[in-house]
Amino acid sequence: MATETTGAADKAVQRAFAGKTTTENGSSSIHLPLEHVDVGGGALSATVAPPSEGDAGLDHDTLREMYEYVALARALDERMWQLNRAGKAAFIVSGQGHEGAQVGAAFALERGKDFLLPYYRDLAFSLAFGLTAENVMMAALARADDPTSGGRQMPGHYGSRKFNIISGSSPVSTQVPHATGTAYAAKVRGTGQVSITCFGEGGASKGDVHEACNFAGIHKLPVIFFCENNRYAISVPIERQMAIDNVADRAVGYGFPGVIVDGTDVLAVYQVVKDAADRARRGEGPTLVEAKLYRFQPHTSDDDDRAYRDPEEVKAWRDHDPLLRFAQRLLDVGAVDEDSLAGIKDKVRSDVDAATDVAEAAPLPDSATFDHHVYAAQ
Amino acid sequence: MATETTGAADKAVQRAFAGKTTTENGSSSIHLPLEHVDVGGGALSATVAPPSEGDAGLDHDTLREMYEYVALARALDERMWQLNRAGKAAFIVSGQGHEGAQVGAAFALERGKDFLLPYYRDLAFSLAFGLTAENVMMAALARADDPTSGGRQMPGHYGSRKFNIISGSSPVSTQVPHATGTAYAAKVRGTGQVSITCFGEGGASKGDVHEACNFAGIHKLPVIFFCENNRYAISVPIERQMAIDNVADRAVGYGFPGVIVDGTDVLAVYQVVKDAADRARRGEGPTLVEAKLYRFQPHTSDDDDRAYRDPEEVKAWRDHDPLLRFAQRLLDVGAVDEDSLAGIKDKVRSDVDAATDVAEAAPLPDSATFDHHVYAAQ
Amino acid sequence: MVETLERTTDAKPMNGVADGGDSTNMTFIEAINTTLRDEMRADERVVILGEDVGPRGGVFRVTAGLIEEFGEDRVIDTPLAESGIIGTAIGMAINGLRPIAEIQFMDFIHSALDQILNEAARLRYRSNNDFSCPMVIRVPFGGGVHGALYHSQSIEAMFVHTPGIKVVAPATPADARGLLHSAIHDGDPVLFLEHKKMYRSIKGEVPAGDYEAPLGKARIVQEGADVTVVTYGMMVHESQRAIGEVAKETGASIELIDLRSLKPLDTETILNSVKKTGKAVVVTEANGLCSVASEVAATIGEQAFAWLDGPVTRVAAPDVPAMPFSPPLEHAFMIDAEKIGVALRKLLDF
Amino acid sequence: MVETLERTTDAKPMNGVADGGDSTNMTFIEAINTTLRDEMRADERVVILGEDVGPRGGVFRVTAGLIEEFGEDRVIDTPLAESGIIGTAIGMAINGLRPIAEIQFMDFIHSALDQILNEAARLRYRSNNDFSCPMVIRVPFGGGVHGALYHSQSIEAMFVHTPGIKVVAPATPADARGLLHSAIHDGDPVLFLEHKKMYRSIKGEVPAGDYEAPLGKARIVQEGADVTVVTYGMMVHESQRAIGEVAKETGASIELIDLRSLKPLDTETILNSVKKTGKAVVVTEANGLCSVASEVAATIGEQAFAWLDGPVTRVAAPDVPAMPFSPPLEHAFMIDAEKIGVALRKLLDF
Ligand SMILES: Cc1ncc(C[n+]2csc(CCOP(=O)(O)OP(=O)(O)O)c2C)c(N)n1
Ligand SMILES: Cc1ncc(C[n+]2csc(CCOP(=O)(O)OP(=O)(O)O)c2C)c(N)n1
Ligand SMILES: [Mg+2]
Ligand SMILES: [Mg+2]
Repeated sequence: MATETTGAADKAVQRAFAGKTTTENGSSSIHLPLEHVDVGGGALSATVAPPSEGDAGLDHDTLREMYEYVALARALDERMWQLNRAGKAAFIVSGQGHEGAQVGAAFALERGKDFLLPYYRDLAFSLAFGLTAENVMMAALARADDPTSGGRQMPGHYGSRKFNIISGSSPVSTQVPHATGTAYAAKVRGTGQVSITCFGEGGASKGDVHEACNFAGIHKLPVIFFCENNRYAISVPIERQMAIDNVADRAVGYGFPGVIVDGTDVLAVYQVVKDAADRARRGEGPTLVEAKLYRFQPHTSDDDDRAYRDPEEVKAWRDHDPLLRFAQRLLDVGAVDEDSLAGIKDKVRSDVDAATDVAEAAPLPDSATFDHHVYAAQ
Repeated sequence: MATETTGAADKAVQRAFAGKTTTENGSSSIHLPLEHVDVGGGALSATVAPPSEGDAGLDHDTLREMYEYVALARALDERMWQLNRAGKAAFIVSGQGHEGAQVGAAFALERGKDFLLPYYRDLAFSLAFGLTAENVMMAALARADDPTSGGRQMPGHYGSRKFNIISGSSPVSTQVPHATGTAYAAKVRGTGQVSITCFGEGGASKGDVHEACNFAGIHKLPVIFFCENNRYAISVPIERQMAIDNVADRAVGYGFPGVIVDGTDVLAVYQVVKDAADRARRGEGPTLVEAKLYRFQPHTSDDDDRAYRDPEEVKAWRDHDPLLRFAQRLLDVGAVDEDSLAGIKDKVRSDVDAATDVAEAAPLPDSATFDHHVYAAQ
Repeated sequence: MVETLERTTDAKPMNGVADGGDSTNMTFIEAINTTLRDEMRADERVVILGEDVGPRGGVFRVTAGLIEEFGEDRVIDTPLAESGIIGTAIGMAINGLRPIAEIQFMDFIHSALDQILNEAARLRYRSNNDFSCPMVIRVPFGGGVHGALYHSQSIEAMFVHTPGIKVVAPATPADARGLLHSAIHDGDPVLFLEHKKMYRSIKGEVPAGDYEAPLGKARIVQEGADVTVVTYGMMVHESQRAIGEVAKETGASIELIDLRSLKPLDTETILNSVKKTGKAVVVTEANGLCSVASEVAATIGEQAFAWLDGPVTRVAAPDVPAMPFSPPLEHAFMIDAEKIGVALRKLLDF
Repeated sequence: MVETLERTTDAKPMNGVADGGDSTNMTFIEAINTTLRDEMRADERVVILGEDVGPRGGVFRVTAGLIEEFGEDRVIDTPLAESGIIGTAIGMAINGLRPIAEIQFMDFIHSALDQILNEAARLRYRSNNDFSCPMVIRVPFGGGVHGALYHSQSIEAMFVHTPGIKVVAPATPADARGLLHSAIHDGDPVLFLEHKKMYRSIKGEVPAGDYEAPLGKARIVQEGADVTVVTYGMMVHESQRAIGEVAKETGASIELIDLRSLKPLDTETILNSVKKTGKAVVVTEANGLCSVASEVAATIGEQAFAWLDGPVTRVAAPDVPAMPFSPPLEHAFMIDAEKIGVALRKLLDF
């Protein structure tokens, strides 16, 4: 429920925006999900990716594996909320709604070789890159053996040298130039690695994104800038974040392509990121991919989203839940039937249960270690 | 003379760039001046302004006044170099080559009302906004009564509350968000003021420009972002600064127009900035204007440009000297004849002589004042 | 050689002046929220900008209700861009507004340091007093709330180090109101630090009406004869707890100074106290190296040497990158009454 | 309570070890240039990035000749974007390179502080040692060259304040070589400060071959019995001048310590000296509040209290926004031998 304000409505937010109803004074609006993808009414320099069709050339095993990651991320996320509400997890940041885009992107990359520089919503991405449910629960409960940070970081700040997931901080978008750097090293060292870095449409407003894209464009680096545009930065709606409709329309300013894709269409994202990774590996440089999607939950467990968005809007987007859409697609192409789908759900649930049990039983860090690893050991 | 390097030539710099000869390995190049304006071979989202014609609707008095500012800026600049070489001025930053664009832009604004947020090359702009030759010389020689900073800033850092020239710092592009702020205040206070802020194409790489443009676009603020693209940031050529040809092509990413103009064509710049100011005053928001021009001198008196650019290139651009082009235009439209032109030159020279004399005779600051004005006086 | 900054001190009576007699008991956050509202009512030049300050009322809800009363032009939900927020606020200040910028957490202020330290703080000086930059930067800071490395930082020393900006850190609701009032009315940029753990946990009487606490004046929380504790922010409350215990245990008479203003620093009050007690413990929850505690300790050592009966002792966070998330690690890092008590006992025994 | 950081100190002999016997007399800038070249020859992972570091060889010409020898892939002229430079360097370090980033002037490092202090410095800790960020950030700093407010700054205190980054400031060509070698070989980010006034004015013998000066070890420039001067960078040379004059005039025996490494700080060497002399003057040309001088003074006051025969005295720049351009104002601001001498005489008389 956007708050009514007495201030003069800013005309800037009143521009035509397909699929958005604008109230009389322009300050209250509802962002509706769209069939395919909403690119607004403005000038468009980015490409709009087509919806995916069928199995996108992937075999059924792979499709099922992808689905399992989407489902696992969702189930872990839901469990973390439960643990939070039960007072067992101090803080939760939720990726619900983003999982499809993340898994689609992850499967387009060479996991084990390529680099992921995630942001806090990239639970599904991190799982697809190698973290296990148990790893994630250990992090959520800040256990000593949490392999992502030893309980040092807030939940959602995943990292793993083993899986090439670069540990990120909380200040948004600081990871974006890091990806330019890992890509530069990959290029001059000839490793063939692609780097992908994720950020929100809010994070896209930071100067670091500009500086990183510019540098990467000049050197045609093998990097993919992956914007998960969920239309809000905490409470700030996209109309207050930028005067344009599509973050991807900025790519032209750095000399590389921007692509807009429906972020609730797993296989469409897969295809777009696959193309971008191929381009990168061919030495043709970066791509800015913008996945349009929605966050189903409040920003974090500390947030109350009713202050800034209409529950009707959330409801409308839930009808485009990537988890449900992807399940339907798998049924459509015959990769699963209702039984095997139920089987996957059971497996996921038991994975989450097991992970929760292990993490709950695991010890907290030893307080004496709090000052370890500030500098390299001598 | 670009240095030959043994490193692999970066393919990124080899893209087609009209008017630029590229050597075999792509790392050495010469930037030639172009008839009208060079916008490269890439995608173009900005508008290209047409060359000016005739008097552009300005009366002859105004044209002569404009010419006088261009000539005065040039003469002051040359004198400052002399003072520097004579050991009388410790440091000089030169605006030679930029004067035409600056004076064209200044005359498109309401001087005395609008805000100028300059950078260090904006000598001509600052003169047209109200600073006198004497003011400038007092600053160059860091005299006590230098009205721009009391001898505190390095030369080239002009400021004046009286003339609405906001004092800038040396870190590049920090002034750009300030212009967004003065424009925001003008908008909500209803003052009708336009803000113009200047920066180089190197400065355009800073995150602050991105953040400022984005903010200004959202609120449709009355601000003009004026990029003086002289193809070098100290020694770094434009191909190492960005993968695109035109800074103005970034405007689309902020929801407002970008316009490219020949910065050696005084009246073309005048017209473009006039249009931008009109737009701003009508409440239609910002414009990003990119003036293509060239710096004739080394970056500063501490620089030696032979390390990074071909004297042939400098020579070629000198044939497009805005001072000479504008003089010719005035002759063409009959605003001056050879005699009156010589008269202007004499007046300018005697202004500069007088200013130099006054400044040389003026006292240095009293050392006891060095700690004044850190905070407001109680 | 180190300037004491006394010349910037307002000549107002020491613990704040209220005009109008009433007072109300409220939380720290309520004191800030109501003061913002009152100042915006009183002066239409005052505008607020920051992330989520609008309909959300700020992530801590410090600005709750303001956009409803003052509208979108004066309560501005900005894009996610801290350097842009401060840079824009500077321009606003130059052109006649009185911006109050919110940086959501002090941990996110780094990308705005160029605009704060090189621009806002240096504008008056570089223009030889032609321009100035009256603005307030409100920043939640401090630890102990499971904020981990990036929602717990206290980096006020960087601002104190830099000429041209003032820094305040109230420890009570009354001082929050008084110092915020003074900050908004000051001619220079003021960094206004709000300890996030205090927002709802600290309550107190707040005078109504125009209430000022002058910038640059410390507050003597309690008088004592044997040792002086100098601190600010949340550590005032932890120190009070420590003092209570140590006093009960040892019978020592302990003076407590709440700096309130970190810059200008009230050297006079500090030195007068230490000249009386002969001993000082300086407490900060920030990393210790080159900290406000270092500055206060060095100043005492330099200017009250002859009066000292023991080493000026610092209690500060170690050289570790802010507290980790996990509670045992956070506890090990965080300065608290217990750690302060240890230092106090040791110094009393010297 | 303030960590001394001793555990990060390399166990190398104190004043640097050369392997191979020869030495050459060269300027400060030559020492840096040749060391960069030697390190790049020895390890192809070493890359240089920054503004104008390519064909221009840097605005001071510290990187002259390197792009010719090592090519564009290893000597990278970056866009004008300091946060991007450091952010990119961090990614390079993570993926196996050893970046040496140049920030053209310390006055322009502010916009990179988020990447340096929140990212590079905290990566090892936040990842529980899974990742690290071995990189060097080279920065010309300091005043006295008519650089005015924005080409003269010394803001090293901000880095010393922040955990996870090391800070060195050599005062001689030999130490420039030795410390640069150690910085490049260190496992963590190191801020390498080059006083720009010293580039061509300071000459000295520099050992050839692999020469290391360990991070974290101060250098005793000259021994003395009556008072200790602790300083770093250009102020080592100004202090030497002051000491010469004061010694001649008063007959005092003065010890001079060049910190070389500001973090880790060699507390042991400082304390041993002060315990011997009983008096200390701590000199920095940076603004004094929360400065390295404050830290050293506070540490001495805390850990050598019983040995002190006079107040630990700081000589530091006042709370003024770096030196103005005009020579009389610059002179009034800048710390020099004369100002150091005044403090020395006063303390000797105490
Ligand atoms: C530099 C910085 N400023 C502010 C914050 C606080 N913050 C955390 S997430 C967030 C919103 C991010 O929005 P967006 O980038 O769109 O990503 P989303 O959360 O919507 O996925 C904000 C303001 C931060 N973490 N870092
Ligand atoms: C933040 C920052 N980094 C570096 C510098 C040093 N510097 C001064 S001017 C300049 C080049 C600017 O180039 P450009 O923006 O194209 O303007 P031009 O000088 O060509 O007019 C550089 C690198 C600076 N002043 N500020
Ligand atoms: Mg978002
Ligand atoms: Mg340029």
